[in-house]
Amino acid sequence: MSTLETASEVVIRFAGDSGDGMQTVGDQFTRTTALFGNDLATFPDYPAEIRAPAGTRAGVSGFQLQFASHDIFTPGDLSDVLVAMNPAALITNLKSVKRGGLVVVNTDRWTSRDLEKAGLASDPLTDGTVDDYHVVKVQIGNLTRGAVAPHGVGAKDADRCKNFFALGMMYWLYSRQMEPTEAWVASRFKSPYKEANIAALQAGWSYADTAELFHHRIEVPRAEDLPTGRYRNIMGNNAMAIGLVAAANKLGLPLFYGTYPITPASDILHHLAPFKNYGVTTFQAEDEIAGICAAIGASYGGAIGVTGTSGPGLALKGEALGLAVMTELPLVLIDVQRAGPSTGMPTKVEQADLLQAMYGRNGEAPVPVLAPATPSDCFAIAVEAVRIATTYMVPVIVLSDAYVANGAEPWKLPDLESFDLAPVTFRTDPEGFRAYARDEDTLARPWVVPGTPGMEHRIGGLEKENITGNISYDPENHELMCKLRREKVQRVANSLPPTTVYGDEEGVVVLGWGSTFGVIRTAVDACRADGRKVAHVHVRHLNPLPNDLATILRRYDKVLVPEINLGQLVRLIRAEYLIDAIPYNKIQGQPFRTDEVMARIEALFA
Amino acid sequence: MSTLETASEVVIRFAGDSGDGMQTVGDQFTRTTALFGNDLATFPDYPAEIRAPAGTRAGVSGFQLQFASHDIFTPGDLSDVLVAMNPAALITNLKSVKRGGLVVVNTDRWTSRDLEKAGLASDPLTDGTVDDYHVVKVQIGNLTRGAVAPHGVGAKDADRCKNFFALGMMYWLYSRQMEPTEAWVASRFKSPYKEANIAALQAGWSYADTAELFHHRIEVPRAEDLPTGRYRNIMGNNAMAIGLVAAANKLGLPLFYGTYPITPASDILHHLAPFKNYGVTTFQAEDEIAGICAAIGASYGGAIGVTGTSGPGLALKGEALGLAVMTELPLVLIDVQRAGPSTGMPTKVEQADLLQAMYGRNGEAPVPVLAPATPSDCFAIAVEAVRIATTYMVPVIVLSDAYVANGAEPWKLPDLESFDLAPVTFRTDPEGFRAYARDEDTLARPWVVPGTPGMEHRIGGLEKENITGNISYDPENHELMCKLRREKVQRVANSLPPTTVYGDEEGVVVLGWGSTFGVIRTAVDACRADGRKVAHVHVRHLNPLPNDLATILRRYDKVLVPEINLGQLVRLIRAEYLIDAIPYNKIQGQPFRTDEVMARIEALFA
Amino acid sequence: MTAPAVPQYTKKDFTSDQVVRWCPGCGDYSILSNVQSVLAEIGVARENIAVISGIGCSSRFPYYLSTYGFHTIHGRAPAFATGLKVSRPELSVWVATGDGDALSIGGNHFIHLLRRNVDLNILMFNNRIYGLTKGQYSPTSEQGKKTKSSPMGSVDRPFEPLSLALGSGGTFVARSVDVFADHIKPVLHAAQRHHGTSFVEIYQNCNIFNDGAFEQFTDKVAKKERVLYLQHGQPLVWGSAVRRGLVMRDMKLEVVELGDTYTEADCAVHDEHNRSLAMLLAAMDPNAGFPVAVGVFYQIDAPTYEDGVVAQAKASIQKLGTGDLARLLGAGDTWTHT
Amino acid sequence: MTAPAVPQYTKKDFTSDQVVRWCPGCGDYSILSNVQSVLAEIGVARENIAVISGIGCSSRFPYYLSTYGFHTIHGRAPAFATGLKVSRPELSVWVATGDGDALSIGGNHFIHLLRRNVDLNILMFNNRIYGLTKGQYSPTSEQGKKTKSSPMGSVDRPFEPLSLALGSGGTFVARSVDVFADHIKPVLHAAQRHHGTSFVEIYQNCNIFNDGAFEQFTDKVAKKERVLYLQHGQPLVWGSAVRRGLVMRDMKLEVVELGDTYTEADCAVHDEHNRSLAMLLAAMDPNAGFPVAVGVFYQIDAPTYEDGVVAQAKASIQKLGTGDLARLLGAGDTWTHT
Ligand SMILES: Cc1ncc(C[n+]2csc(CCOP(=O)(O)OP(=O)(O)O)c2C)c(N)n1
Ligand SMILES: Cc1ncc(C[n+]2csc(CCOP(=O)(O)OP(=O)(O)O)c2C)c(N)n1
Ligand code: SF4
Ligand code: SF4
Ligand SMILES: [Mg+2]
Ligand SMILES: [Mg+2]
Repeated sequence: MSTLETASEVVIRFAGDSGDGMQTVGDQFTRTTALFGNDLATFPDYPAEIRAPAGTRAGVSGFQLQFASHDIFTPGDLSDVLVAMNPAALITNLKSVKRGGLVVVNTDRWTSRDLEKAGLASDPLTDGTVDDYHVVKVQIGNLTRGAVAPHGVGAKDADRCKNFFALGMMYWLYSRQMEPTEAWVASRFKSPYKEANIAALQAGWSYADTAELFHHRIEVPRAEDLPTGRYRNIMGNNAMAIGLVAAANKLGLPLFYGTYPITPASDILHHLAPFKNYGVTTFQAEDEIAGICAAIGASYGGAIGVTGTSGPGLALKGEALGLAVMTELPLVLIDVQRAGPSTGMPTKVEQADLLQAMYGRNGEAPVPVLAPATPSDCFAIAVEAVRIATTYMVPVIVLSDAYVANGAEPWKLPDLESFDLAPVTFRTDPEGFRAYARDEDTLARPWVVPGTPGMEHRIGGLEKENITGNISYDPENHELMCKLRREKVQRVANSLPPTTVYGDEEGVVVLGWGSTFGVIRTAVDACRADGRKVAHVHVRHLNPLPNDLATILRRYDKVLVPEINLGQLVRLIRAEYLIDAIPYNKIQGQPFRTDEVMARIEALFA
Repeated sequence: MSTLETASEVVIRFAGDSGDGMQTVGDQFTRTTALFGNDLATFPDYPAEIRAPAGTRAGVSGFQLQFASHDIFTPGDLSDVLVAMNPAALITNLKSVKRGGLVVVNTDRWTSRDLEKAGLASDPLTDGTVDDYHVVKVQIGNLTRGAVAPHGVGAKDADRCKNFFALGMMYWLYSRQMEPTEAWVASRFKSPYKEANIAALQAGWSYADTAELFHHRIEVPRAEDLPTGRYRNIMGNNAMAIGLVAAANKLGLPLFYGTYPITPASDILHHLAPFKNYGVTTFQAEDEIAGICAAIGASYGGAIGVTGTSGPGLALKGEALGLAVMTELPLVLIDVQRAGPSTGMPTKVEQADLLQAMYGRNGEAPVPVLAPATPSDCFAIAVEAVRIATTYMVPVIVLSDAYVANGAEPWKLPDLESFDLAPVTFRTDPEGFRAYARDEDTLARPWVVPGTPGMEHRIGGLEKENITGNISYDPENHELMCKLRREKVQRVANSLPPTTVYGDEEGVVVLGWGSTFGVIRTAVDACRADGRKVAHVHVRHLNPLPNDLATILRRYDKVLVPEINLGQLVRLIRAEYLIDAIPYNKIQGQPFRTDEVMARIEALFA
Repeated sequence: MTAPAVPQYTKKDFTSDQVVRWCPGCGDYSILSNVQSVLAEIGVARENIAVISGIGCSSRFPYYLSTYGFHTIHGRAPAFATGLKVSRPELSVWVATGDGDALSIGGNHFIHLLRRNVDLNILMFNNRIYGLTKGQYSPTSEQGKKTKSSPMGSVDRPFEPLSLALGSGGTFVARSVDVFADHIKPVLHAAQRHHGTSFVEIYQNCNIFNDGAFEQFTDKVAKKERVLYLQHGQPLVWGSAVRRGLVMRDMKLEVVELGDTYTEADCAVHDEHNRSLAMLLAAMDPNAGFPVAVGVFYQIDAPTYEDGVVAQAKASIQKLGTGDLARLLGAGDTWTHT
Repeated sequence: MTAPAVPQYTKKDFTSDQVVRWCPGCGDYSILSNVQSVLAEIGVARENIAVISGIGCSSRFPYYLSTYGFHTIHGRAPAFATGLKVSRPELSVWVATGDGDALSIGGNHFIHLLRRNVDLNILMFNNRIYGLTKGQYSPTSEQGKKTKSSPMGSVDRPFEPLSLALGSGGTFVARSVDVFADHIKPVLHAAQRHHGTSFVEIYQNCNIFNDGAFEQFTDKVAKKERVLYLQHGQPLVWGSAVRRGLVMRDMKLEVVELGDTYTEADCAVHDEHNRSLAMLLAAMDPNAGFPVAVGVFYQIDAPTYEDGVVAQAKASIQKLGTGDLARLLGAGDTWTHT
């Protein structure tokens, strides 16, 4: 009999054809694990094609998950176990398995034709490729067919259940409960597929149990160090959607989301579309330009206009964004970054739109720029974006990315009171009304919506005279307005909390932004554990940068800026503060690995 | 009788209603003066409206010209003489006249209604406004009507000739010849308007002569220090058009110009459209996006694709530009910058698209960026842009601006041999052909055009495998390609001549780009004449910056970067070199004045 | 809820304080004057009217009206207007645009607006030229048009704007002319009454860059002899000195002279609800002897986009109750960590 | 100049070495196979064919053909193709696009291409869904379509792509269906022969996100009973078990059963040159008993854009001589400084 062991964290990876349902079982494992009370982080990694040719390397879809009995920040670098549904999945994922790790392969898909489709000249199971791993061969397909046969499901449909068989094995191995998944299957599938999938799941479990496939069973106790409270598991795009709705509801404003589908931003639309009873209107526009223009039109009408897209779409929205800057209307623009340039690698992660967000418009057209650190942080960032947009009457750009958008983690439900927003008031008093009069603190102009009697006025993209809002070609006024628009954005910094410095007060500071938060934090922890003096500063506000940032960075000998691009924040830091910040770049459509960041930090001490 | 004096330079300014023909007489004065052999520079300054309401300040159209018996670089700060056709023209232009300068006013347009339209409560001719000037009152309208009456031209049409009357007076004052203008009028107008305009011109001259309006007549001898050769007077947009045609012709390539009209870039289209016999195709597209896409399509087919626009249009072209980066096709994109953001002040000058040109696309998508220094430099810059685009197989952005585009200066016709370009060869040999194989020096991939047998291949916006050009999601390949695309642009720097340093070897260096060349050079000369150690470095290549720039800048105590924006090149310099370059910004839709730049330089010595 | 009484307006109430900046003699003036009159008559409170425009001479329109106004960017007015109308269905939304703004750069938003049938009114001032950028040919310029950008004549075939609108699924398609003072107002009223997207093409003379473009049927005589005033249910006849009519043959229109051979009874009858007829009327070539038709070409009832959106929101609230924040946050599986 | 002989191709000569990456069962496969056959037959050398696409499942098309191919950006293929064709008129240029690519983001370039009548062929794979982005409704999805982005059903009215093409001034407008193996090839040949922009809508089944969208007339029986195969000069009749026809009444089409009351002779006759008829055929609602028409709806001769451009270039050279650099630089007034 296999022994029961305890681990403090485990990384597991499913890989198979796009049609093999790997994302589904990944999600199920995530759910079950979250409900159990582990901390976790996920990383789905799938191809751009809907269904790339079966069996090929291009068609492989993967899902990685780290879960732990303590606080974790990333889905892990290398996995403890890989489930590979075919040779292509094995060969493309093996390098992300720990040496000595467990590899479960579905040998039903191991014909010479399968090897050929995967572009393999020899069988990796016999040619030495897997020598360093602990390989467990299972005829997953065959066994599944047997398990579901009693439910009267044909061979083709039976084959569709094999992901649940694999999941069952993993549930056994990691001592997970099957009930949440059984309930989910029951609610999602009709008979006989419902029964068949459940049977497959249970068969996988039993097979692992009785065939004594694994030397030991592993238990990862629930994470006790998490703050108490109610949790749910959440993906970034979903958190973003909920954050927008929550912020709009708090302000009592309707939410208008104008967008055009694009990977990996479309899910925000999919999440928002059902929230009609929350005062949410989603508008699937004819293109990205119409999406932002409609959102500005809605903001003009008194809704909070939001538009979402990915890199190429942001490029298209530049002109209209400039109009929002000029007309000083609130707007939130979410860019879920993906690997570019051009169409690039649409499902892969990158942080290369920062400078586009800063400068991708004609003329001097500054806007606040924010970025979420983790999937659940998307909620808070969405609320913050709405706050800034409505308080300062400015368009705000949020830079999410494919990694944060599709990743998941447990999220402690925020206290409903914890994100109170200053209420928005439309100006309705015609007495002394001037369209471009300014609030002393924020420099915001009044928000006056059509329908308000006695305040009819005209706005537009031509330069405006300060205070009156009349068209003006006056030279001094133009300079004044350019500076006011910049100053307005700059003043956002006054409303930010002091920057958190994590770690040491001296030595090396690692400065990050966006989705690299987790890996940098993990690497910094590891380096500190090795006795290095290292700190981590993470900025969620890229424009304006926090007021205290320069002072903080100057305390350290070296400033390292890891980014998934060729060096963008580092340019801003250097230009702004003349600090010799050191770029550290990886631009491979993949997140950093902890060991990579650690090595780079260590090198600074050499 | 008035005396004849000699001046080494004169600044003259015409101002009137948009419909008063001020640009026409400005052009004529320019032409005559150029033909005479003065050096000169012009600055047309007109409203965005086609015909703003007659008599209002918004409707005033101005034209300033400096001409000299020596080399000059700007149209001058303050004018020696102003011709003001109505009260609005007087009041809006008076501040640009030298104290004590001559102001010729058309008193026919001086009714209380005229004053009211100009928003004047009292008459500036009597209320002290013009006390510091030498005012000459002429009933230009009346006199013109009298002069043209014999030609049977009605009152309304007669009024249209009054600009030529004004011109005639100025010709007399500055001892210009009337023949070139008479010939021009004869070739442009039909009878009786031909005769009427000529009569008005001559009447203006005679009136000035006989009425002894002016104390002295002024002569500005021809500029003897200009290099010998054949000259013509040229505006920036025209020089740009000719440069493109010349470069394409030299390379033996057809030129395809895909564009959508926009101020102040439309004239490039207007200049290119007639050049059909030079192998030029102009395509007036449905929008800016179609303009660039069609140009890329033409480049793909083996033409040199060019697209032109102004700021808002550049914002729209970002996505397609990224495709040109990814597919490594040659393209020239001309942005004639105007004041932004958004619609801004469409006819006014600004340099605020530099960072947009650098970063206004998704992903890491670097492109070479160039900027002409003067109207005639547009020719050389166009040739240089075509050279870089075809040599390195990259899209190139040229940043012109409203000032350089509409300004004029004498241009020494270049020696046809002086701008020889390395010939372009389309690859036609299928043997060993790989779509993304690279030239060792330039990293350029081969240019293979449809129609070439045996080399059929596919390109597109998804990430490409280096060498083969196949679609690739390989992580290392993506990083390699991002770096190769950057390196390719970087290598352009190796082909540049050493940077010219003008002036002193120590002290303050003033670093400029684009159309501020003239005013900076003039200011630097003036400061040096005052005994200051000052140098002027002008960069025509903004990306990549010249290899020797950092070394040069580091030689100086202070680096001052004047720009017509809120500080853009200065950010690049600071980020790139960590030099504490000092921004000096004016963003008023107007060029710098020499005294402003001088004062700023002087302040650095305080 | 009873709507507050709307004041009795006069045209002056819709005149803004901005100086009008069109060239003297521009056709836009007369359009402006007519629109001001119409707005005073439609019974909508001034503050509930919003006029959205793009860029062009025509797009300066909002500045001269005392309503809410938004002068946006080139070609995109339909998209801004859609966002506004969908989130504020109670407003009366108007789009002022030009042939370049609507049909060149804005073509996509234009056809999608018509397809969606958002309840707003598009007034497209067609001067067959780009006015603001000083006279390039536009997508409605006749082939062979010589301009700065087409010195040998334009090569492009022009759009028939009404055909394009019909092909896009437009539910109200009409035409009038800047100088047809008596005609333009009823057409605008009809557009305003129509529930759905109303597209009105207004021929407009640009006396600076395309003077006389419509003169062949707008001058005093031609107006009487060459213009067909469409009236639903009425025969397609026109002319005063010579009376002519359109007869239908093989699904094509033919011009006949009325008299002995043909009478009004032989002529086709205008049917606002027949799209094919509307297409034929829109395609008539004045250079081939056809008249220029003005009036309402086509009009059908169809659900509007914003009504659909509002209905779904209501249904959703009915089914799920008004959104509750606690429920929003706590949706899906949750667990409690103690 | 005699053109070099074009090799005798087979379909295989047009198959590229790239692995096809559509879902198993996708309708795109059959379209690909038909296009490969047609390209082998048109008598154009392989190197002289260029296929331009936008983004979408459908837009992966060029990768699978052994011709020149350019997979551009979303919606813009018509613009790239125009630039290519105008500068290289001797090439055979094809655009492969989807309903989203062509009609949503690309709508403006689409209508302008049709208006200009550039001589190229647009193949639009209409699966009434966004395939590549995983199943949102498209501008051709039926109203009420439930998708991820329209959980309560889409509110938008769909385009009729053929009506839009006709309204835009299209000179060749046709339709076929992915699985109509015998039909699709002749339509593609006709498109290729047409001198001008040929627009072919091809109904295509997306078996992942919109399976069975066309099943009501593509299955074995329905194909015989519900499909009207258009033939110029032939009566508009269809059906095998029951024979039906279209009669014209008041400029509207009506479905009749053939037999005693009506015979073929009563039915309207297809006329490829009649745009009104084409509009009526394009607007037929299959849910109201009408058949689905396939074949060439409309086709007329009109000058192409690139012919106009080439003619002007020739005329210019004839008039001014081939451009000379020295003349270019020294144009206008010059003077010599010695
Ligand atoms: C993005 C962008 N492209 C181009 C322009 C320049 N532009 C302004 S108006 C216009 C055309 C106007 O034509 P039309 O809509 O017919 O208006 P009109 O002036 O004739 O009334 C153009 C090309 C612009 N303002 N913005
Ligand atoms: C600028 C831009 N916006 C959005 C997208 C995302 N996108 C890719 S394909 C597509 C729609 C595809 O639909 P369709 O043209 O019908 O092609 P299909 O996949 O159905 O064949 C979208 C929205 C993109 N690639 N680029
Ligand atoms: S340019 Fe033409 S359209 Fe514009 S204001 Fe003048 S006359 Fe009117
Ligand atoms: S998603 Fe649909 S259209 Fe795309 S390849 Fe799959 S079946 Fe074909
Ligand atoms: Mg116009
Ligand atoms: Mg589709």
